[in-house]
Amino acid sequence: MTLSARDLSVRFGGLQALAEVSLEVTPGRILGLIGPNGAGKTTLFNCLTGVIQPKGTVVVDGVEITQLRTDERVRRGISRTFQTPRLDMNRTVLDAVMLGYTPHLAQGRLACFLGLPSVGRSEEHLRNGAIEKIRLLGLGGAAEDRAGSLSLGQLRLLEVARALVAGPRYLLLDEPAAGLDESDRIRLADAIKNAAASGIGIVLIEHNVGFVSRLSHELLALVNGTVVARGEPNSVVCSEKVVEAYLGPAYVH
Amino acid sequence: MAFVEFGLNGIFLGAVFGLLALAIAVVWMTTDVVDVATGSYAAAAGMVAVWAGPPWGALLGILAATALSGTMGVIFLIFRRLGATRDTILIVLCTIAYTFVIESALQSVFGTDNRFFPSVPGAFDVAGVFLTFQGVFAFLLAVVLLAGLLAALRWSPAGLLMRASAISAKSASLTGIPVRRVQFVVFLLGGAIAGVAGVLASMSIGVSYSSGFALSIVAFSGAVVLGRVTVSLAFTGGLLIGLAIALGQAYLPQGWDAATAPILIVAVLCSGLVSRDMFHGARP
Amino acid sequence: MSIEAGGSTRPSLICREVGARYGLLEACRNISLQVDPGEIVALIGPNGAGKTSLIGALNGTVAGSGEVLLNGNNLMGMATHRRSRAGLATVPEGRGLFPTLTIGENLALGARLAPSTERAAAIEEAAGRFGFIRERWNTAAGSLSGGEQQMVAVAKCLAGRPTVLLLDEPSQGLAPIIVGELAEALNGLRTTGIAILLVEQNQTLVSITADRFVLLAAGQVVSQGGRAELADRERMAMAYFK
Amino acid sequence: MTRSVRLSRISPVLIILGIAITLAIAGEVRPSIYATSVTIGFFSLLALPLGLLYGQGGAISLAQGGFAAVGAFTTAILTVKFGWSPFASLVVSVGLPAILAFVIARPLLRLPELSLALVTISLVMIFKVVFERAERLTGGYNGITGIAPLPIIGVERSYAHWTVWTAVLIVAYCYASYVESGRGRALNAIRVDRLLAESTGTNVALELSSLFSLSAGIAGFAGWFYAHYIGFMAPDSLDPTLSANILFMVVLGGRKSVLGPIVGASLFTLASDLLPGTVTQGMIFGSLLIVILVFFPDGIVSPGMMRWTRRRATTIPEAKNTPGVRLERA
Amino acid sequence: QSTSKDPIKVGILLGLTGTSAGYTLDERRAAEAVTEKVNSAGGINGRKIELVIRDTKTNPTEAARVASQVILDDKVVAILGAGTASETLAFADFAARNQTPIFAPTSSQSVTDPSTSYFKWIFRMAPPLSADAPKLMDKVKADGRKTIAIFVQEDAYGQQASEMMKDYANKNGIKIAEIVSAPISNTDFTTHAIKLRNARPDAVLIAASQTQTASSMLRKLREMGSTAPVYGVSALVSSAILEATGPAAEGLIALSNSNPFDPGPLKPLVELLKDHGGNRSYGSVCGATAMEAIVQALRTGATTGSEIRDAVEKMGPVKLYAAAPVEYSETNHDGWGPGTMFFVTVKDGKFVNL
Ligand SMILES: Nc1ncnc2c1ncn2[C@@H]1O[C@H](COP(=O)(O)OP(=O)(O)OP(=O)(O)O)[C@@H](O)[C@H]1O
Ligand SMILES: Nc1ncnc2c1ncn2[C@@H]1O[C@H](COP(=O)(O)OP(=O)(O)OP(=O)(O)O)[C@@H](O)[C@H]1O
Ligand SMILES: [Mg+2]
Ligand SMILES: [Mg+2]
Repeated sequence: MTLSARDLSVRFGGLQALAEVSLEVTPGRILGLIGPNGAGKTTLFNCLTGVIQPKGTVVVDGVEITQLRTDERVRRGISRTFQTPRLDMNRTVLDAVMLGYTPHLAQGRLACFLGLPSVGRSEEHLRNGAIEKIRLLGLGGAAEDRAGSLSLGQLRLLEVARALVAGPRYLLLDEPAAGLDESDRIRLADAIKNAAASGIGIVLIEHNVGFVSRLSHELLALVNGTVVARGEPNSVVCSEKVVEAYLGPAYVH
Repeated sequence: MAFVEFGLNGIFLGAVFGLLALAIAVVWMTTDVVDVATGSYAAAAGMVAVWAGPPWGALLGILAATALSGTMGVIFLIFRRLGATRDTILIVLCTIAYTFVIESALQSVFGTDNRFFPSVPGAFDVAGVFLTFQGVFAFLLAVVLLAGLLAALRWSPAGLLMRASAISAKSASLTGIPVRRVQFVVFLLGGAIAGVAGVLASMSIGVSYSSGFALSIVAFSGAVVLGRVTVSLAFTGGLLIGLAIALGQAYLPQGWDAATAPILIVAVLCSGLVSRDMFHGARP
Repeated sequence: MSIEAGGSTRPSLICREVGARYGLLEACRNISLQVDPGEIVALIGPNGAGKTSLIGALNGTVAGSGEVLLNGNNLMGMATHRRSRAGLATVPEGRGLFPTLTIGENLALGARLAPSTERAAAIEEAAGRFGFIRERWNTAAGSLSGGEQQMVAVAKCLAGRPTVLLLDEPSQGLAPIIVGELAEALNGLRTTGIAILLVEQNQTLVSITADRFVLLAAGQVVSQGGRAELADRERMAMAYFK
Repeated sequence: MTRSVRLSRISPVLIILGIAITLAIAGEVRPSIYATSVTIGFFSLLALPLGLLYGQGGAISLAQGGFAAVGAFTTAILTVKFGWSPFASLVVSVGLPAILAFVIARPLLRLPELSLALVTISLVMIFKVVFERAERLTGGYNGITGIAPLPIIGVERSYAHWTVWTAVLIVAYCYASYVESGRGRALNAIRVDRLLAESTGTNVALELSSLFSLSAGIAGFAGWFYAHYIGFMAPDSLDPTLSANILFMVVLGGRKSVLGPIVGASLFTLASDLLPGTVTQGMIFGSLLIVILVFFPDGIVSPGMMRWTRRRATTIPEAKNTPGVRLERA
Repeated sequence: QSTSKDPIKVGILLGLTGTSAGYTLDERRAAEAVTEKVNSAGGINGRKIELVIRDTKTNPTEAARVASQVILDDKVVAILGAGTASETLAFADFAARNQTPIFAPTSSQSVTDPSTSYFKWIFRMAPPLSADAPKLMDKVKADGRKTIAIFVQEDAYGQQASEMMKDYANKNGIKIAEIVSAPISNTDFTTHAIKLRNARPDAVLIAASQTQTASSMLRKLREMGSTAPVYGVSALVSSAILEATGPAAEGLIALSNSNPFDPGPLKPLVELLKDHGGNRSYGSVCGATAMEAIVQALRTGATTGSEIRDAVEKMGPVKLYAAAPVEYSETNHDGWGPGTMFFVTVKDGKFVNL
């Protein structure tokens, strides 16, 4: 039971965005992903979710999914958030979160067209679940607001709620804490920990090193598309290459 | 020899399409809007030119086209100012509705006949290929205009401002670009170029109140057919469409030539050769 | 409070009772603050406090009220592009780059706000601040990583030689090392006499750059103070808990 | 909650039923109103599925009239030249456009909206040339005359009225139900951002092609009805202009609401009766369209109709959410 | 129940906008002139004629809709229109079922196909191609043209005309050197002109009903250096074509139902249109004749649609406004014989009767 990627390589023109990167996440564990800007972290997520086709293989729970489309991978339990929130700004927060249910929708196409009562019941059920997740992330008061009226920080929380709602087995979070204030960050950390505790494998991209090393069981540092360090958060953070390329001398003090 | 003759004459006509494609392209690059009324500006220019007669009629026609496109520019600015949505399709539909208005106005004023402005007289014969001075004149004038425009865009930051305005009006105004003014001026420019094309069209193929829409469709095809929207590609695309249509007329079985342009469009756009973000203010 | 910089007195940014509204919703109100040349003022506060909205009211992208004085002129009511030309540069939340233009073109656009004789030099200087920019001069800005874009956005604004720079969460998504560089760059700008209003959640960055802070909560100024108070994390943390 | 959902689904249906009954009463008083109502119903049948495809899914299509023409010619050929019964030909009239649409959908629907519009209108132009050239089947420019009226419905206008409006009702009900469901939500996400839709588990290509195919099928049905109702079908009966007008109807009426396309269809049909003059009509009509588009960009019937003034007062619109073209950028 | 003083309503369904607007405006004006004349002379048996005019937008769907308006609501006793075959056929069946005769100024052969169910209810009010094309070919043959080239406008009219020309040519040993065609929407005719020129025919035949198409074609033909004499079908003769074509029209020989410069046999029409500003054109002749046919039928005492139809069928040869008497019968709904057309040619920018 793992999500594992082996030897992923990606080129954009002359730029080697990823070079033979491998990683492995098991349910219940949090893998932190750090690295300077442009190291290829988001690109790695794009490979795992099938947005771009890398060289190498991606295996989930023993099944190779390298050739699968994005939506098929989502159905196999891989959900993600985006570095820049993507959503319909004109719908309500609740709607935006409920979109996360799509892969496991128990509503047949025909039933939807016919408006069968079962569809209504299922929606009701999903709505309650979504509201719960929204509360969990501290957006409870805004559930019926237009998503466009949220501040950027709140939108990130919304994205996390949407990803959680899909009931993923593996959750890829792309800088969810960027721009969050202290209190929201704590709330987010709780949500992530709870998710891991419930058996979800999490990959977390984050530039707030304190935040990510406190949360993660393991850290992986990418520089220029290659893995320069992995292992215990503390040891990775202290490793020479990471300090040099990522944290900077100022951080050490 | 016939082949060369068909081809050259197609290219001469393509120069007119090219100018129209150019007009569509500059507006498109700046505002993210395909101005479907461009052909109607041309038709209006031609009709007015014929009505006023040579030589000043030509100038009057171009002015009329500019005035019409300026009005569209104002409509565009009002739309953006009210700005509930950035959906460009709505403005494109506005330009189609504007086509109805212009067509109807032209029909009311000038009637339904096809009109011709006196063309450059004469023709010459090179090794059995028969070319009119009018065709050569249209081609040369179009090329000169293109070169002028390219030079203007190259040696002034205008081109960059135009593209920036289309990509994001908000970012552009934060960068100090007077977005609205740039966009309005570009509408005027598009109208003037369309006006020249219209006068040229009235000299060779004639214009009528209903020519506008067909011209726009052909010009739009010219603007997209090469896969990216830039000034010179749009013009070249126009030439190619002119050529393709002429060859279609010459060699396709009877009645099929009406399908030349549509088939070309479907083939090119569906082949995946076209850069995908060309339709999003994204001109790499 | 004005200080001499480069031999001439440069104007500061003065806001009097500024408010920002979205239709009927008032995102912030009654905000008065001043940023002097060469000074960096941090605007901090919890998510949704109205920081971005205030920036919007200042640069004209959000409906605003009150007075914004720059160089003695009231900018409020002017069109956005005029405010930029008057010397008010903004790195907005979404970075404000033109994603499909190249880095070079983005900088060139930014530099149009500088006097024409200084443009080339301004571009050179701005590009020099971040190492990678020259290497990837002809790359579309949209294909850069988030952090890289952030740096280009700052460079683009600097190329215009602004008097006042508004930065909305510039450190968001930046690697710590870059945040360090950014802080250095900001501190370096002090000598040029630019007045900087910095919206930030990253307390490290705030603490090593800002001269003063203004704390915003629920659309109003709840506290302000100097460097010393800023260090008082306890109190700040309390304030952040809404 | 459920009650309000069901209400928002039922209310358009009730309104449409109300329109149909009103038109029928008016038709009993003034018989030609039936002809107008059938025309409106026919246009609505073409516009409604486009409303779903474009208004909700963001995929523009200017091919509705073309698919209707395919449906109409199919039944005309099968019944007149091969003696099929209209009900047997109905299967082909619906199936052929639907299959055709499904086959061509994939390369098409990848395109962004403006080029999609251009390609679909080009398709309709090609269809037209094919109809003109396939003389032995379609009668070329002369078309096919003597298409028999439908059994049962016959030539009775009120029957035609009820047939077409029943179809409109069913389509509208299905549309409304679909939008309310979780799948409708996913469809909306496609319009906003394809990458978002894919990343939340929607098979965008399949979803759009099935809807494209469905709208073509419904258009085919409408064409089938048209051919038997008019009794004559020629290449310029349902020409490319119609396809473009259908899009206008959707947008003017309100592309985001179920009632929008029907209101748009009515507006278009009635305009020629209500507007004065002939040659100058285009000026008035065109200006009217522009005014509506500029001041009611969401159309006459929009979900937030009541709140339009408030929303307008907000801010300079954000740089648009570039639909899933760039990855994770901008 | 209508009293004897109620006006008699006649529907005018023409594409006043759209592609057919070029000649429908004249048709409408002529019909109005006839009506005015009748009404000012006291009407028909004391009843005035009222025209119910609707724009079909040159669109069959719209034509069908407005047809049911005038038939069901206005209860017109006859319909004048529509301008194109497909519009006419779109309401033919409906009109027949409601026993409303149609007077269609349409040349295409398909309108009066005897095998259709509504044949009895449609009268052609324009020179039929079956009379037009052979007569033109007779002239071509008489002028000693051995090799011809044909230009076809892609529509029902052009196609049928060219078929008949080909037929005639084959039967009479005339060689066809080239056939080129262009869709109605076509604007540039350079390619066509080159092909026609290169075929080096003794004569070029133009089978087109749209003045726009014909004038552009003629101009290009001359521009591209062809000097072959040009023959045209009857829909072409109008002052508009001379204006648009300019000197390139010199020498054009066309069959015509009218001549804007020389009334010839059309004196009554000239008289009629004097105060109406309408020019004597193809459309005016068709419109005036159609309206006059309806009037003549009404004068026989007919009041219902079927009575009007019977009256027209039994009228025998009548001189209406066409150049020669027209005659309809139970089996002949084309009415217009070859005599309704005469040859004209262009000389010094004017049409001259031959
Ligand atoms: N679609 C693309 N086209 C071209 N280059 C790309 C594309 N996507 C990413 N890149 C490049 O690949 C490199 C890695 O990008 P990526 O977004 O993965 O970085 P990142 O580690 O997520 O950085 P950040 O922390 O700043 O978000 C960058 O240099 C970026 O410019
Ligand atoms: N376009 C908008 N329409 C309506 N309300 C808005 C809009 N943008 C922001 N708001 C509201 O205004 C308030 C302030 O938002 P703002 O974006 O200024 O917060 P912020 O302090 O920048 O937060 P963050 O740190 O998360 O970026 C929020 O409550 C938000 O809901
Ligand atoms: Mg990233
Ligand atoms: Mg903010």
